Amino acid sequence: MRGLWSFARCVWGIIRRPATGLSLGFLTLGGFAAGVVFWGGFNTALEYANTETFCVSCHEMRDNVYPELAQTVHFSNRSGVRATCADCHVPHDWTYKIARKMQASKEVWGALFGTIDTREKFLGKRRELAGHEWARLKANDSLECRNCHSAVAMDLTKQAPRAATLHSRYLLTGERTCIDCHKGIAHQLPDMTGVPPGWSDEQAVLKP
Amino acid sequence: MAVDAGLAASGAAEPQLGTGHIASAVISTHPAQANALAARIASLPETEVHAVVGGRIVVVMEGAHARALADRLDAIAALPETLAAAMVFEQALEPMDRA
Amino acid sequence: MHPLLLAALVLCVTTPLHAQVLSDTPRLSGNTPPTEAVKAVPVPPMVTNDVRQMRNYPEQPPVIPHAIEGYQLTLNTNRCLSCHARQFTTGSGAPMISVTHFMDRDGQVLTDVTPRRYFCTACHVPQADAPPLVPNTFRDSLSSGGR
Amino acid sequence: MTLARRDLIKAQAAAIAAAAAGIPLAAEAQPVAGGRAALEIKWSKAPCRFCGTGCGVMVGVKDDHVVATHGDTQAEVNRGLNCVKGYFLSKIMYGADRLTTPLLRKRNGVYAKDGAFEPVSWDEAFDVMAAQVKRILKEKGPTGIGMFGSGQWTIWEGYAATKLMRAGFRSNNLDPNARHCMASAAFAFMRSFGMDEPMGCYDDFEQADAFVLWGSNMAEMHPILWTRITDRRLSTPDCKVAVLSTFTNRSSDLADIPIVFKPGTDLAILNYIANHIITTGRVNKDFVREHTLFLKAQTDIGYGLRPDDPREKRAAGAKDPAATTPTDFDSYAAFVADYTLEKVAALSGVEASQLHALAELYADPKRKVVSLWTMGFNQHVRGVWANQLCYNLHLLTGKISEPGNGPFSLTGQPSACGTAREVGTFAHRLPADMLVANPAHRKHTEELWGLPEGFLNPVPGYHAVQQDRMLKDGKLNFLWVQVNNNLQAAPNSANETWRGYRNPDNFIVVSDAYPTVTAKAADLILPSAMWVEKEGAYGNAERRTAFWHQLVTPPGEARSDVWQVVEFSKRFTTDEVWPVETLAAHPQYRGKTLFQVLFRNGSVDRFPLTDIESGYACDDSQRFGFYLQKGLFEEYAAFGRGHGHDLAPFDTYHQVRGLRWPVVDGKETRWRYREGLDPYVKPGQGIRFYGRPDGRAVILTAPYEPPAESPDAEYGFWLVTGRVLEHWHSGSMTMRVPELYRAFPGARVFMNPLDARRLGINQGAEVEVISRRGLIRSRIEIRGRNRMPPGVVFVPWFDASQLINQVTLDATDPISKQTDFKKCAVKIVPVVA
Repeated sequence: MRGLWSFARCVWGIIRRPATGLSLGFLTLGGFAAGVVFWGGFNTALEYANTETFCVSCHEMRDNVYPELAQTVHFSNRSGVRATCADCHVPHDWTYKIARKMQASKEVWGALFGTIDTREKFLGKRRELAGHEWARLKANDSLECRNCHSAVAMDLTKQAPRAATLHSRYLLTGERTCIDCHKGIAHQLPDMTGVPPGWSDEQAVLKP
Repeated sequence: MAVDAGLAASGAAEPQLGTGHIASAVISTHPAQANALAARIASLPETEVHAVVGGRIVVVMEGAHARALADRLDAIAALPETLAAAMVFEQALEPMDRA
Repeated sequence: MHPLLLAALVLCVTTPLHAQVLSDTPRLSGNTPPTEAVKAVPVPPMVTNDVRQMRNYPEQPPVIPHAIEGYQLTLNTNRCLSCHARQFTTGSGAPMISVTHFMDRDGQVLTDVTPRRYFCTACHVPQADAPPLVPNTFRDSLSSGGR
Repeated sequence: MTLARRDLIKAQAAAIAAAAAGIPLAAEAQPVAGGRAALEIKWSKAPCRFCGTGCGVMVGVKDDHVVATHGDTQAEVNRGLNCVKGYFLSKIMYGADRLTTPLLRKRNGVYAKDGAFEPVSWDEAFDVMAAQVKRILKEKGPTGIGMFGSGQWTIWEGYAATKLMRAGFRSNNLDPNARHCMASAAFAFMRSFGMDEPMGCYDDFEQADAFVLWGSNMAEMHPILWTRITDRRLSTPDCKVAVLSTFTNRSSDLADIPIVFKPGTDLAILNYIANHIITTGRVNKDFVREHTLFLKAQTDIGYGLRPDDPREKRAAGAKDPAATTPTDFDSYAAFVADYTLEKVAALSGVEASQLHALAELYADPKRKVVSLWTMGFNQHVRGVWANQLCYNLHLLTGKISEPGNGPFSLTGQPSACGTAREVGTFAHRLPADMLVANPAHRKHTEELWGLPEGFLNPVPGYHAVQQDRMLKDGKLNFLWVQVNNNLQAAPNSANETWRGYRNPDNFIVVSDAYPTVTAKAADLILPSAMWVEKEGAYGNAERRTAFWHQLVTPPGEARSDVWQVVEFSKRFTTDEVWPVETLAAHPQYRGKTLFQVLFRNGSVDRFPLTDIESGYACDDSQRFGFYLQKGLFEEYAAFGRGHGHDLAPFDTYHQVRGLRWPVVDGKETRWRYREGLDPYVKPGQGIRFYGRPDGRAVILTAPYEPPAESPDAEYGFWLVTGRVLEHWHSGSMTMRVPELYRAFPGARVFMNPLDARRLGINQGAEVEVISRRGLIRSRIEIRGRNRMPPGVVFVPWFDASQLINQVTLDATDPISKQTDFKKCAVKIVPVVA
């Protein structure tokens, strides 16, 4: 540990010292080249961080939420179109994506420092964690759902009468958004006391 | 008082062809107002009073669909004498039963 | 030939004479010989047409005419009640739970569904879109007699 | 149809609303399918035909046909509720393929093993059957014939059968299918308490603060008891539910502590909890000192496989698996000290915090805890140990024999307790917990049965799995199977059961209501009356004996099992089947039929037909000319009265919704072994486990030992078999009820979705489930009610087109001889279409 620290100090020392023997051109071009390498690496890393493999590489995800997803229609279904972790939990738009990534680092923090490192602790935090996701999806009008499920493209004749009625009443009118009704479609739900269904007159008050 | 006694007291019209649901409900009211309320309920279309005991009234309703029955129950619940109205049993008829 | 093998072979080729045993419904009474593996028929789709089915008598629990796959019914949440509970039926359009479900073990009427009825699927089940394996000659009280 | 039908539906609707509002109705019995129609329906009580819960139902009959059933509001067990099977009971008797006449395999007009089934008269059926029995008795003696009965037999059916086999033919080769179901629990109760069946009762469910389910999925298998636990959990602050299973199931959905453990490691978890109780100083020392003793089990006891199996040859303790040696508390404490939290967490695959939370439920002296189990414990190669290790926890803490505290073994069949255990239809047992091998018990039985002294066969007979092995080996040549579907239920059935039944040396008779796979494998099929087509009695899991009347006429020539047994006894005389020396010493038995000796004996035939409650038929008694059921019951009840098994008078049971024995001075007993609650505990004794002479219960020292077969590189999955809510056992009744069939149309292989993905198997794909013994084809289910951990698959056994027991292993608990249906190794291979 101490060795690592002295190494870091040494590197920092080199970086912070102004260049003395290098041309401006080298610095500019070199900086550009380094930028390309870093940017590419960043994006590649970012894309890797969006894969299922990455998500389940930590046991909190592998043991808790991933097995639950595996038993739902978002994992296997009639046509084989499937959603994986990032499809629902990572915004496709770049700015939002970066913002979400920064949020996600909180979960990594949680993993590293043991806030949810056992099943028991995870279940204890589940209402709070789910609440964050509901609030986010509510705020962006269920954007990640709508990346695949477009309201205007729904064929009501292909839906069960009950679903068609409810979609006409609440979704197509814009009165409600997907997440209002479709909670817990890919994971087990936390204690839902006080969380009314989307078709209820009272709307859930969710802390963002 | 037995249930049967109410059958004759029905104020309902003969059931029409095409109606598809039968439901029963229990209405609560003050015992003193029970008979008056029962008479008002019995005057509703496709609605029969089957029994009045104390402050409780057993009502049987018919209708084309479940929503019509729910609406009628809401109407009964909105009557001033009604304290509470609760649906107890509801059954959709087979097409053959509708004949 | 081994007598056992012979017996099995004969069993394969002879057709039982009696109609009762003849009406061979392997799904129900098995193959002959039962040691033979047969193709597993595909799991039939469930009925999801939302059409309520006639009951044979009033206390028969209504079957579920819609999909319940993935519906969570746990200590945390009850997906059935989120549509069928009294306070949600206006929004969901689902049939309301009857007040018989409000009565507790001691016959007291509660303001909401009694905890002992919490697990709806103990009595209410969805239905596959499949014909019965054999006809059932049950008659309900309304069709019994005078026929 | 007509308006009349609409009116009747309206009358029903009104009646049910009136009932909900508590408005009294004029109609008799219970106000359900009421109004004018109710007056035409005759309502009578009966226990449910399915599981061991013993719910009460009201049965509505019109024109000799059951037209409706519903939960009996007066029945203490269920108070008006039924599960989905119970609500559809009305249809179980009306499958269109009911058997209505005896069917015999014939060729050219005579019986032939390889013939085809032809309808015959009862006379011809019994003639052929009797001739076979007489031939085999002559050739092989009493061990050549056997009977396989059931925990679904009514009490008198089991009693008549045990009398015919033991006292008529001197054969102890009588065993019930309850051997597959709760033999381990029965043995464990006898070993720990000297007396069978739970000390507590269902009233515990309203009193406990914690429920621990050990390998029991009550949400599906005992749904009505689950409603009572759900009620308690949801309406009581701080009530906790722990569910232990090898996969996540519907019961886990209510669990505060849902535990999924590696198959077989429950033994280690039980010892860890004992260790936890001891190391945290929560042993109830007074209780342990006054009321318990310590015994150490024989270890390395094998797996009840055929003796030539290498696993049996290796097992050092297999010769005397039931042996125990005395030990003491300190040695016991030292023994369980090995089962540390870390070690057991690693072995069982359960998170340590969960194990600790579970252990605290038992250890916390303020918490009342009920342990519940069924097949997870009982169908276990160490099933007796598992049961006893669970008693250990209750005995160490003194949490036993009082309201809200106790170990409770559930049963799967409606009369597993009443008929299999209490009547004593096991190969080693006699009525009222007595044993075949005990000379005093035989002597007592001989006296009550009016038999010559020393007449009864002292050697226990073949148990269920042994019967099939002996049939295959040609040592057992006649088997009469009643009220069960053993070819579907028995383990390793393609290699053992099927070959035994079709062995040309053997004659197999199957009595059933429907053409099951077992019936079709028989040589003679006898059509049986079922449930309310006969008068009956069942005993449920909480010692409750419940009666019902015959309510409708059985179809065609179908007859009850008790009629079949008693009528068959007329075909034999003592001179034909009893030893010459017995008859020489006791000439008064000469020339009599077995019917005369066993049933027309001045005891069974002492009640006249006029004793039958008016308004009810009893076809069986009418045929014999005396009240057969009452006579059999009263003779049987004499075994238990005054011995802690007291039953009420026959007629009482027709009036009440069951009573829990011992019934002393007209009062039932809810909790046994405790003063003030149990009339057999004398004032001042406090607690006394009077089943054992020293009045003490046993705390058993027994280790974790691995299962008989575990997954390996080739057979990579654990196979667990079991049931689903909608189908009961082999599905012969429930698969014929359209609503129940459609609710779960066919078995499938529940599998972990990631396992399926890894093997490239799609949801719904056809697969072969293959073991070293056989294979079936089925379909993959990665969703739904059973959520499997990696490496474990579950297949229900109700589907006759997918006989999963061709795949299972015939390993048994060496003590109880109950099969382990929960642990064997299989591979799953996709079928290429």
